[in-house]
Amino acid sequence: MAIIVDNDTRLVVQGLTGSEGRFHGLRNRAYGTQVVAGVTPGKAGQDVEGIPIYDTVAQAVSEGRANTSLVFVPARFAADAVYEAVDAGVHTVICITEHVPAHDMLSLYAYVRAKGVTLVGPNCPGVLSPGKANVGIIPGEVFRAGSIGLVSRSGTLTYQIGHELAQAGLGNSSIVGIGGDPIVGSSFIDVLERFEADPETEIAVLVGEIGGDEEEKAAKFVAEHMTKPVFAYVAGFSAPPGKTMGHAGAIISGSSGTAQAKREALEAVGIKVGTTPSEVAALVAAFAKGE
Amino acid sequence: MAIIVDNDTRLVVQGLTGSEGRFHGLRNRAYGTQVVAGVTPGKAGQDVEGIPIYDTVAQAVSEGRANTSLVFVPARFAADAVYEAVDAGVHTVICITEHVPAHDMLSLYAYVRAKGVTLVGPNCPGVLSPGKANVGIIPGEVFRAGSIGLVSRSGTLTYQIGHELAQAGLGNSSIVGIGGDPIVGSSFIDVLERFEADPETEIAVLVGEIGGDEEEKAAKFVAEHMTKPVFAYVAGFSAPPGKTMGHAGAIISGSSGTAQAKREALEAVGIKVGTTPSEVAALVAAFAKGE
Amino acid sequence: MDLLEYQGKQLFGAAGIPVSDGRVCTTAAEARAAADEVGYPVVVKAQVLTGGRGKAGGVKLAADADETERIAEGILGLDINGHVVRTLWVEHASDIEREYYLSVTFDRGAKKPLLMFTTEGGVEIETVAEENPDALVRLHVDPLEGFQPHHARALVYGAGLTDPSEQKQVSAIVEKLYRCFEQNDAMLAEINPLIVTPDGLVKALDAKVTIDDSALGRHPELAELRDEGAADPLETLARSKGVTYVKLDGTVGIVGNGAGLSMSTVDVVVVAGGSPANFCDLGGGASADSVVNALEVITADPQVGSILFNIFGGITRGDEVARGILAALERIDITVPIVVRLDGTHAEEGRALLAEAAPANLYVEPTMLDAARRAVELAR
Amino acid sequence: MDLLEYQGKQLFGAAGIPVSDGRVCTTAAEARAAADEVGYPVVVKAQVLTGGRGKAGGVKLAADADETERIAEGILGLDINGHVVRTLWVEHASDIEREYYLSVTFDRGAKKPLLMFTTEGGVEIETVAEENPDALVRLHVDPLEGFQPHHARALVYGAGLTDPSEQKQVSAIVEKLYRCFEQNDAMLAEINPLIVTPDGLVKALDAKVTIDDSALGRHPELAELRDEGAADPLETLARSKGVTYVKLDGTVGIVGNGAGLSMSTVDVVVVAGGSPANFCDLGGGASADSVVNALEVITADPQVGSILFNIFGGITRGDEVARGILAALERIDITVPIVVRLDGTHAEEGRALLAEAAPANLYVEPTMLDAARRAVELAR
Repeated sequence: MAIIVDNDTRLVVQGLTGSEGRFHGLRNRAYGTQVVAGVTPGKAGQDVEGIPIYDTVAQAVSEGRANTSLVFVPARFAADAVYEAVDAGVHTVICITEHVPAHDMLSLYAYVRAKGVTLVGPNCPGVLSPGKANVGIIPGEVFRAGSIGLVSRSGTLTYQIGHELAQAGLGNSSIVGIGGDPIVGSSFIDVLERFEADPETEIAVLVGEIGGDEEEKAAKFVAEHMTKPVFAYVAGFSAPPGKTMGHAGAIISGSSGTAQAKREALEAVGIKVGTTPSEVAALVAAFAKGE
Repeated sequence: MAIIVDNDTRLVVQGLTGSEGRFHGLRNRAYGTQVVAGVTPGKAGQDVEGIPIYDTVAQAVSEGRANTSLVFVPARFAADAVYEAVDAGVHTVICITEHVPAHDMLSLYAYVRAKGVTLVGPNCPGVLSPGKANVGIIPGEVFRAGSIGLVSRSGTLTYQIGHELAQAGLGNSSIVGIGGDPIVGSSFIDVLERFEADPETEIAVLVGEIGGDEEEKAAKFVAEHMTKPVFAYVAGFSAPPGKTMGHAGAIISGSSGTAQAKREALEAVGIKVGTTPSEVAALVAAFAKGE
Repeated sequence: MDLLEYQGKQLFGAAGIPVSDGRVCTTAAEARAAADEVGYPVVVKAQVLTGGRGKAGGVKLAADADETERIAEGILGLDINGHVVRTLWVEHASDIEREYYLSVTFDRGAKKPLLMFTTEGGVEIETVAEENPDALVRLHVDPLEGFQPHHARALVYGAGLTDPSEQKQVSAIVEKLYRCFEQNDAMLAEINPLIVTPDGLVKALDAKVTIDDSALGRHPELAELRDEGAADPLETLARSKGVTYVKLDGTVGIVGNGAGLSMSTVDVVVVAGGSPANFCDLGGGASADSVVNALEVITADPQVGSILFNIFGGITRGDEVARGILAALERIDITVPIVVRLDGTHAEEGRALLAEAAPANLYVEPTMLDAARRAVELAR
Repeated sequence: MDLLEYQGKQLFGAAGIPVSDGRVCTTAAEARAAADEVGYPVVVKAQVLTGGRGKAGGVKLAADADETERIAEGILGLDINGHVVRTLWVEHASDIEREYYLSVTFDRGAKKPLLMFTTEGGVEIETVAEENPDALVRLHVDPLEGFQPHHARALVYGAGLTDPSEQKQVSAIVEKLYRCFEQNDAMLAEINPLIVTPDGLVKALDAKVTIDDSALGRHPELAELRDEGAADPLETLARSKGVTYVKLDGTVGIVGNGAGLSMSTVDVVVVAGGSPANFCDLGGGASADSVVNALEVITADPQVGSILFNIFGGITRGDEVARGILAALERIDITVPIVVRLDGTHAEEGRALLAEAAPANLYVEPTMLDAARRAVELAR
């Protein structure tokens, strides 16, 4: 099974003819993902190393039978691209683009939810189900297939932890980078709910960071709805209060939102929290190998 | 049972302190409807013959346990009033107000549907379930309780037909005036679907008029989904083509939308169509009394 | 409310949609002056709210000033499907390389705006829809989403437009037309034809815009245009009195409350062997004054031989209607007989008022059909 | 991006929200002239992006010109929580009858804008929320619905505002504040306090507005305000180079890719016994040039004793980072040692490039923790 992307994923890449879209789209195909189409308005009839380009996502769906879209278009076109994908009938949209205005996301999120479509991102690294499909910019080679579900607000931190798990001989069912923007299509809870339901996932690892209260909410969800063991890591223990660190997802709001507050909320419901990426990997490895 | 309004209806009237709101709100209560609250911003604490007034629908819901709203506010405030009622958590909104701009209804309709709320109107006479509840401006005294479901785009025409049925000794389960505006909250099909499911309704009567293609769609729905017998009347056989007759619901668009075309579409699926209100009442009476 | 071509083009121009330079004229001399300003050749177009202007001789090319004046004279006063031409639009004539069709309409069934575009222009859009449905791209805009640039792309690429400059121009026009539709509370905004000139410029050669009557309150500048397009003096009178009135050709004047019942009354008069003189809807919650107004309008039609009131009270109260009829009989000199049928809210009170006053030429009947028969009989 | 009070008030004023007449000043003489213009008494307010201005002596009343000048001199140059006052706002002082609180914020959890209003103003809003939660009306606006007048009514009536004139004024301000929030892509628009004067006028006495950095592209006029509020010269340099940089107090310069990994690197340096000199995030898809820029900014800090690169490639490619480091070593005189840890996309190529060039003061480590330990050691 795995979650969100798998062997049934038929991917259209919006912005496949751009440099990033091409680089990562082809890497996704090289990984084994079925990349069935690209969309660039005005370039229908062309191809990118054999992947046909269409003018619209609707054509990619009707002619290429795409069911999932990967969005690589520039920020000012990103909301339009997601709307287009949703209206074209894909069931999943993964949006890598960063700097999508938060107010655009307000309306878009509400619309996507009303339509029952799964959105991951924006400003996220994508979703990788090792051995099945890689959709986005996650470096597939650092992850092994296995039974650990990984969900993270931070892209590179996810690779770091996946890498440490792989070095400990462990693998992942799916790795989901939800993105760190103020509004993202899938929250920790949305993804944890899927891990709980996924027969291939046995353990979940949550990778959070300072700012907001998503980790606190996830802790509550885990306590109330999850039977599978959950581990966590939170970045930003040494962040000075009140400083913005890189993106809106990392604004500390008052006393809440600190790494320490998140750690406490997670530990309060029995989730073990590592102090460094290595430590959380070690905790998971110890558990997976029977303590 | 009956549909949309019944003994469980707990009504809040938005605009109860206005002259129309007061007149019809009190008539609805006199009919036996549970009118639990009125809403007029700035008039909380007052009452209309014992019906408490609140500033907001939310208060009417929390304090008066209202579950249905009747909207009598002027056109330029009507969309806001419906949004307020929906957000306050009522399950049904019946909007009598006419001249609500069609573009306001576009957004409002989509929102109301997304929230799963039943909207009847705008520009409609309301819903009457004889012997149970009367919500709106339908003169309750002309209808008897019985097993005929009546749905109509036209208010006064509905009374006419209900009156003729009553004179023939027949009664109604519910009478629903859906309104004649370009966009209304409940269509013929929405109401016919409820009549089909309502154990108290044995026969349905559809009262249409020229313009649009709602009657044609209803004919298709009846053919495909209804087991109960349906009769119909269509107004406007003598209307000259291309003339607007009173409201936007009655614009003839091209060759389709004429009363004749509608009659043919209805008869094509076996629905008997009366030429005058009296004739349709006579057809129904003959059928109800065993031909 | 339907707008005349030039009114629609003014909205288009304000929305940034390319239109030709033109002037509104009401005399041949004005047309000549206008043509001098916009430059020859010009096209002189009758401004009437009906189709088939071209076939009726209402649209003509003129190469110079004299020809413009002569043509304008010929078109002014022309009767096109019952609409007398009083206004002309004179614009610089465009060279046409290709003709497209673009519109946004209010799809009542889907409850969403509908965009339609085809490169198969220059013919009736219904013909394209029937004979070559794939060439007509139809696309709804979800109100929860609003217009997005991808909607324009779907039209442009879906219709097979290949020239990049045209793709860009048409996409921009689609978005502007949609905004124009939205901001003006239009029920229809149609460009037929949308042309491409030999220089590759895309522009609107005609404009058909219908505004939602219910929204005119928030568009006072559009509401002012209303009477310019009105054809019948009686209908203009009716509008000034706030009465919904449509002139027909018969002898039985009809007043109903609600469009459905009023229409049904027209039908029943025909069934009873009569011919309706008009359709008149008091609407909901009519006051005595609006009844007086309606009677003023109806009695202004010399063809009317009798008047039939068919009232089934709901929000309208029977006593109010009765008071209105009695007030009108006092204030206006009404010679034709009035037949009244009252039911519903406060009908008994109304009937009592009428019975008490008992004017000579007033007949009260118990049913719609009886009342129609009586009115038909009295109209003879 | 946080706006200074006066910038927020300018947005409020443009949105039609009543604010006092005031002037921006940077010298005591300007303050004196401004006070003469707006009329006495005036209030002189330090313009800094930090709370607690009042307690720190950054907000003072002045009754005449001399007092204004003296107070302005005292406030200019004041250090308030590390922010040096360079700008003042001088406005006509308002008489205050009552203090309310009104805001619109971006509720990330609910994914909806959140309106908050209370008549219990003049204290910390957190205190009201804790001690008297019923007095603080909280209301989300559904993005599919948009702002509607009933939202304002819910706040006004919910908070128990009884005076009809105040109800009307506050309702209008709620709608205007929401439009201001929406149109300026704000993450927060707060009026604390919203005051009522003895004459019954409602106005905004302070303004706290945060703009979404991702939306600055469509608000060039707001983007221009950014540097006016910047405190640290290094951060200003960083911004001009397009580098996300936060100055800290330690000795180990840190460069990561992605906010999470960069933050984690800061944490790990602390765990390894060191003290981070900064947080620097290359973001996604960094080019060699942006690596050079980052190194320019970091080496401009004299406290830096070593630099730690912690890169896990995704959209960022390891070879690009390696090229950037090598280019920087050629172009800039870097005396401190650089420790590099590269993994992920094109990491091997990157490591190969570094190994080939083999600069003297560059150390490549296999893991994050090893690299942090080495950098901490070298910084001593």
